[in-house]
Amino acid sequence: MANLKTTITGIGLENPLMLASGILDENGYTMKNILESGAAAVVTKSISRSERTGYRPPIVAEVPHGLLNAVGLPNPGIDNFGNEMRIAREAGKPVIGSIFGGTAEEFTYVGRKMEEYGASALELNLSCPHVVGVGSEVGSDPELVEEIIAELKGKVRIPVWAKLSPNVTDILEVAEAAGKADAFVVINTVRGMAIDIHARRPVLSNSYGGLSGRAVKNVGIRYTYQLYKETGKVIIGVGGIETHEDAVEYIMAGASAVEIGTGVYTRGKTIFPEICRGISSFMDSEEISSIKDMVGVAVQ
Amino acid sequence: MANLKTTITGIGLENPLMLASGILDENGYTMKNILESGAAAVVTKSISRSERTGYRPPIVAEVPHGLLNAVGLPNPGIDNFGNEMRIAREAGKPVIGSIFGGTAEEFTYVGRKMEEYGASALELNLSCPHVVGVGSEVGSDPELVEEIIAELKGKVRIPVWAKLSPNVTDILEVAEAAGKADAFVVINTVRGMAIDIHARRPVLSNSYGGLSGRAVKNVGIRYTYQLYKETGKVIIGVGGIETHEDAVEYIMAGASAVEIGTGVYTRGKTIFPEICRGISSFMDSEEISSIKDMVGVAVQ
Amino acid sequence: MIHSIIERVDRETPTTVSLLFPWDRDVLPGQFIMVWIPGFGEIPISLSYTGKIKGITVKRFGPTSTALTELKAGEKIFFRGPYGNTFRKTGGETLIVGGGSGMAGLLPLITSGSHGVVSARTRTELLFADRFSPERLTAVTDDGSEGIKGFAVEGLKHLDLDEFSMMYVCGPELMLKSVLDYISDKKIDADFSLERQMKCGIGVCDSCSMDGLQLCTQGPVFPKARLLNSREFGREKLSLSGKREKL
Amino acid sequence: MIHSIIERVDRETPTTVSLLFPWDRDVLPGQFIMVWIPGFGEIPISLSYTGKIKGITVKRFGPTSTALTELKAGEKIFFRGPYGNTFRKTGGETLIVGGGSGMAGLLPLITSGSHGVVSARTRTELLFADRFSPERLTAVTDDGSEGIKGFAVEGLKHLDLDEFSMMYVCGPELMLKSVLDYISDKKIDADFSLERQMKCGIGVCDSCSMDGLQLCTQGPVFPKARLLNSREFGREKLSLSGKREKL
Ligand SMILES: Cc1cc2nc3c(=O)[nH]c(=O)nc-3n(C[C@H](O)[C@H](O)[C@H](O)COP(=O)(O)OP(=O)(O)OC[C@H]3O[C@@H](n4cnc5c(N)ncnc54)[C@H](O)[C@@H]3O)c2cc1C
Ligand SMILES: Cc1cc2nc3c(=O)[nH]c(=O)nc-3n(C[C@H](O)[C@H](O)[C@H](O)COP(=O)(O)OP(=O)(O)OC[C@H]3O[C@@H](n4cnc5c(N)ncnc54)[C@H](O)[C@@H]3O)c2cc1C
Ligand SMILES: Cc1cc2nc3c(=O)[nH]c(=O)nc-3n(C[C@H](O)[C@H](O)[C@H](O)COP(=O)(O)O)c2cc1C
Ligand SMILES: Cc1cc2nc3c(=O)[nH]c(=O)nc-3n(C[C@H](O)[C@H](O)[C@H](O)COP(=O)(O)O)c2cc1C
Ligand code: FES
Ligand code: FES
Repeated sequence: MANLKTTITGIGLENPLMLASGILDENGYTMKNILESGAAAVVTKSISRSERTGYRPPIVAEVPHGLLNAVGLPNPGIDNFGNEMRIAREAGKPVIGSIFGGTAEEFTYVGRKMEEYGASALELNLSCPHVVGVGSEVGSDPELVEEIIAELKGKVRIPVWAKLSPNVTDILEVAEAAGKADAFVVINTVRGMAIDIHARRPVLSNSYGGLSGRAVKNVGIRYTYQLYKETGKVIIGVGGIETHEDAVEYIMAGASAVEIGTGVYTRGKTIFPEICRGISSFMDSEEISSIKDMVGVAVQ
Repeated sequence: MANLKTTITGIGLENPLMLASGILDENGYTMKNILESGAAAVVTKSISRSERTGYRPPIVAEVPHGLLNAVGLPNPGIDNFGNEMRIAREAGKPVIGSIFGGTAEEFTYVGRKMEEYGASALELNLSCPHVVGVGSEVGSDPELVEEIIAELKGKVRIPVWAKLSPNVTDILEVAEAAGKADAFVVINTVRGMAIDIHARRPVLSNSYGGLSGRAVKNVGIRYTYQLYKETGKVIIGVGGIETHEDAVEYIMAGASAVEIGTGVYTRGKTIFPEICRGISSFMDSEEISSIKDMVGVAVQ
Repeated sequence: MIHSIIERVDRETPTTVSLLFPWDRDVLPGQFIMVWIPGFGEIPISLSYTGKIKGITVKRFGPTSTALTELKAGEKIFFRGPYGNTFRKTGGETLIVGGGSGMAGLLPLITSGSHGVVSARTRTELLFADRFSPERLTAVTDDGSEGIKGFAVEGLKHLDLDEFSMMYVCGPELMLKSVLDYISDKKIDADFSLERQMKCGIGVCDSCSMDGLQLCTQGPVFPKARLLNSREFGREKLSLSGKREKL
Repeated sequence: MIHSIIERVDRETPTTVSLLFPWDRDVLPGQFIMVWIPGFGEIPISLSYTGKIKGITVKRFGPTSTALTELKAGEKIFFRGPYGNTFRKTGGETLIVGGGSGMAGLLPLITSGSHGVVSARTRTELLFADRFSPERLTAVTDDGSEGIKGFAVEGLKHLDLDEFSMMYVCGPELMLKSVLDYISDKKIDADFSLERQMKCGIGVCDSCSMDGLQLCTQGPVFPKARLLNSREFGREKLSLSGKREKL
C-alpha cells in the first residue's frame, strides 16, 4: 500500500485531500464530521471581520457538470467563529482558516484571530469584492494583494496561502504580487450565469455566480501547471476534483495537495476515503512510492 | 409554426444558428455542406495574411463535457482562401469571414480581401497571440483593439464583429475599446489543459489549449448577459450550445443570434435542423412569435 | 429548474393552501423540493402529495411562502428536487404527530389505520385533521379553541403509546424536542422530520446542519435513536450568517 | 486517452510491425484509432485486429509512425477511439485489394473465401499476402520483384471481376482512384477505405474532408457510388495549412 502522507508548507497531512472553502464548513460539527470522514484537513468558510448574512436563495443552481453559486460570503464575523474552530479542531487534524476582507487591516485582524483560534494556516480568499475599484476584486489589484500579504506575514506565524481567482487576464501578475505567500491555491470559481428560459430570468438571486465542479477542472489544471512552472511555488490545486484520476492529474500538474468542494455534493462525503483508495492503488500499479514523487512530473 | 427568421447587423438569417469559427470550415465544400444541413450562416476558420500549418497533433483532447483544443490557427493565408469562399458561397447563404493578425495593417489586408471574396461580415478573432507583449493576446490590449477596428471600419463596408476572449479580468474594458464594432461575439474558448496521468504529460502538443463545449456554456451566458446589459450592443452568443434550450438561454441573455462549434462534434451536423425544430416548438408553446421578441428578455 | 403548471389549488386553512401539479417522477414521503418564486426567493417545502399528481401544502409566512400561497391554477411553478430521505416503513398502527405546517410532510403517511395528533395555534389552523377518522384524531390547540389546550406533547399524554408500532413527527424543532424528551424513556420508536434553515438543499452550504449531518441530504428524517444523543437538536442552530444561537 | 499494455509485437515486413494489446471494446472492421506517442505526435491507424485482443499494423514513415514501430511488448500504448464507420457486409466471394499499409485495415475482412490483390513497392513489403491461400492471391509489385509488375489496378486486370460479389479496397488515394476508374463501368460494387490527413479524428478540424464529408466521422469507408461523382476524390486535397492542392 502506497503511503499517502505528505506535508504542505510544513503542515503534516495524512493524505493530500482537503475540504475546499465554502462547502460544509460553516458549522464546527460539520467540519469535524468531514475530518472524521477522511479529509486530511478542512478549510473553513471564508470569514470576514463583520457578520454577513449573504444573498437570499436561490444561492446555487445545478448546471450540467457543475454548480453555479452566489452565496454572498455569509459568515458570522471572526469574533463569533471561535466556537466553530474549537469544535472542528476536536478531530485532531489541521483546520485552515479562510479569510477575506477589503483592506490589509481587515485581513490582518481576521488572520490574527484565526491564528489564536488554532488555525494551522491562513488561506486568503482574494476573490471578494473590492470597494475602491467598483466591480473588481481584491485579487485583481496587485498592489493591494502585495500589501495584504506583506502585512499579514509580519503579524502571524502560521503559513499564509493565497487563493487566486481564475477570472484574470494574467495570473502571473497577481502571483508576483502575492509572491510572499507560502503557497498558492488555484482556483476559485469561474464567473458564470444560468438563465431559466421558462421563468425568463437568471436563476441565482444575485444573477451572476461562480462555476465550480467538473466543468472547471481543466481550467484549474492549467493554472496549477502554469503557476508551478512559472513560479516554482508550493501549489494547492482545487476545481472539479471528483475522482482519484482528477486528484493525480492536479498533483502531476504541480499541486502538492488538493482541495475538494463540489465533489462532496456529487459524490458525498465518502469522496475522501474513496479518492484515497484510488490514489493508493494507482501509485501501487505505477510503482510510485510517495505523493511528493508525483508532484509536477507532467510539467515540461 | 414560429418564424425563426432574424437579422444580425443587417444580414438576413433564415434562423439564428451559425457555424462557429474553427469547426469544419477550412474546406469550401464542408462549409457548403453545413449550410445545406441547415445552418443559417457559417463563420470561416480564422484566416491570417500568411499561411500557417498550425500545431502537430494532438490538437484536440476530449475532456468530460467539452473539448480542449490547440489547433494553432492553421490556415492557407488569405490569398489562398478565395477558392474556398467561392465554393462555400454556392450554398447561397451568408459566409462570415473570420480573420486575425497581430497588427491593424494585417487585419485590414485580410479583411479587405475577405470582403472581395464575398464575405457578408467580418468576425475579428482577437484571441490570437500578440507579438509585442509576450504571452498576451491582441484582445487584451485595448489600444490595439481600438486601432484595428477604427482602421477596418474605414476600409470595409461589410459589418465588423469583434469576437472577445473570456480570459480577461474585465471584458467591459475590451468592449469599450471595441466600441466601433457592429456586434460582439462571445465567447472564444476558455484557457485550459489536460494531463494524461499514465503518460505523465499534457495531452495537447501545445500543452495549453482552449476549452469549449458544455463546460463553458454558463461562462458564455454570463458574458452575453453582461455585454448586452452594459453595452446595449448586438451580441452573438457562442459556447456550449447543444440543445434548443441552450440556444434560447443565450437569446434571452441578450444574443441576437448564436454560433455552434463543439455541438457539431457531440451531436453531428443535424444539430442545426434539430435545434431549429426545438426553438420553434418552444416559441409555439410559450406563444412567442419572433426571435427578436426573445432577445434579452431575461436581462434585469 | 423543473417547472410544471398548477392544476388545482386547495385552501386548507386561512393561511395554508395546497398546490397540485403534474410531475412525472417517483418521490417518497418525507422528501422535499426547493420551490422558487422568481423575484421572491427559494424555500424548502415537503411533498404532501406523492402520487402521480404531486402537491405541496404551504403556510403563509414571509414573502416567498406568501407569494406561493397566492399562485393560481394554470400558473407555472418552479422547483428542483426531490431531495432528502424518507421515513422508515412499519407494520401495525402508527401515530402521526404534526404541528402547524408540519402536517404537510406527514400527509402521505396517513392511512385508515393511522391515529393523528394534530396541533396548531388555533382551531382554524388545524391542518389535515379531517384526514383522520374522528375517533382516531387528537386535536391540540395552543389557545384551546379545539381539542386539548396546549402543545402537541399534551396530546400524547392522553394516548397509550404502547398501542402504536411507530410514531411519525413533524413540526417546529422545539415541538419535536418536547416530543422526543417525552418519549425518550418510552418503548415507542419514532421518526422525526426536521425543519431548519435551508439555503441550498443539496448539501453544500451547511446552513441546515445538525451534529455534522445535513438535514437536506442526510435528513430531513431522523430516527429517535439518532436524536437522543444529539448535541445540537433542540438546542442550537446557526443563524443566516452562521452565528451559533440558542434555539 | 485510453492506454493499454502491448502484449505482442509481430514484424510483418522490414518496415511494418503489428502491435497487439488488450482493449475491452467492440470495434468494427474499417474503424481506426488515433494513436498518441507522447513527445512525437498522434496519427490515425486502422485496427487490423478486431477480436478480443486488438491490434494495429504500422508502417514506418515519419517520426510518429517510426516511434510506434519501435515500441516493445510490455510498453504502454496510448490511443483514443474507435472512430469511423465500417464496410458493408455481403455474401459470396469477396475481393480484397490493398496497397502498402492499406492491407492493415482490410485484414479483419479476410476469410478463407476471400481473394486478395496485394500490392507493394517491392516483394518484401507485400503485407499480409500470406493470409490468402496461394491460389487466391494476386501479388503486384511496383518493381516486379514478385507477381505482376505495376500498380494494384494491373492485378485487377488479370481477374474476372464478375466472380466477386464485392470488392474492398484500401491504399493510397491515387491507387483507389485508379481502381475506381477501372471499375466505374463494371458491374462489381466496392467499398473504398480512404486515408487523408487527419488532425482531430472526431469531425471538427476539417483536415480530412472530401466533398463536404469528414473521412473521420462519415468515413473512412465510402461505397463506389458515392465516389463516382466526387469533386475532390483523387483530385484535390487541403494541405496541413488548408491550402487546396492537386493530389
Ligand atoms: C425540509 C423542510 C420542509 C418544509 N416543508 C414545509 C411545508 O411543507 N409547508 C410549509 O408551509 N413550510 C415548510 N417548511 C418551512 C418553510 O420552508 C419555511 O416556512 C419557509 O422557508 C419560510 O418562507 P418565507 O416566506 O418566510 O421565506 P422568505 O422570508 O421569503 O425567505 C426566503 C429564503 O431566504 C432566506 N433569507 C431571507 N432573508 C435573507 C437575507 N437577508 N439574506 C439571506 N437569506 C435570506 C430565508 O431564510 C429563506 O431561506 C419546510 C422546511 C423544511 C426545511
Ligand atoms: C483512417 C486512416 C487509417 C490509417 N491506417 C493506417 C494503418 O493501419 N497503418 C499505417 O501504417 N498507416 C495508416 N494510416 C496512415 C498513417 O496515419 C500515416 O502514415 C501516418 O500519419 C504518418 O505518420 P508519420 O510518422 O509520418 O507522422 P509524423 O510525421 O510524425 O506527423 C504526425 C502528425 O503531425 C502532422 N504534422 C507533421 N508536421 C506538422 C506540422 N509542422 N504542423 C502540423 N502538423 C504536422 C502530420 O500530418 C501527422 O498528422 C492511416 C491513415 C488514415 C487516415
Ligand atoms: C457553494 C460554494 C461556496 C463557496 N464558497 C467559497 C468561499 O467562501 N471562499 C472561497 O475561497 N471559495 C469558495 N468557494 C470556491 C471553492 O472553495 C472552490 O475554489 C471551487 O468551488 C472549485 O472547487 P470545486 O470544483 O471542487 O468545487 C465556494 C464554492 C462553492 C461551490
Ligand atoms: C477545434 C476548435 C477550433 C477553433 N478555432 C477557432 C478559430 O480558428 N477562430 C475562432 O475565432 N474561434 C475558434 N474556436 C472557438 C469557437 O469558435 C468557439 O468560440 C468556442 O469553441 C466556443 O463554442 P462551442 O462551445 O460551441 O465550441 C475553435 C474551437 C474549436 C473547438
Ligand atoms: S441546505 Fe445547504 S447544506 Fe443543507
Ligand atoms: S480529422 Fe478532423 S475533421 Fe476529420
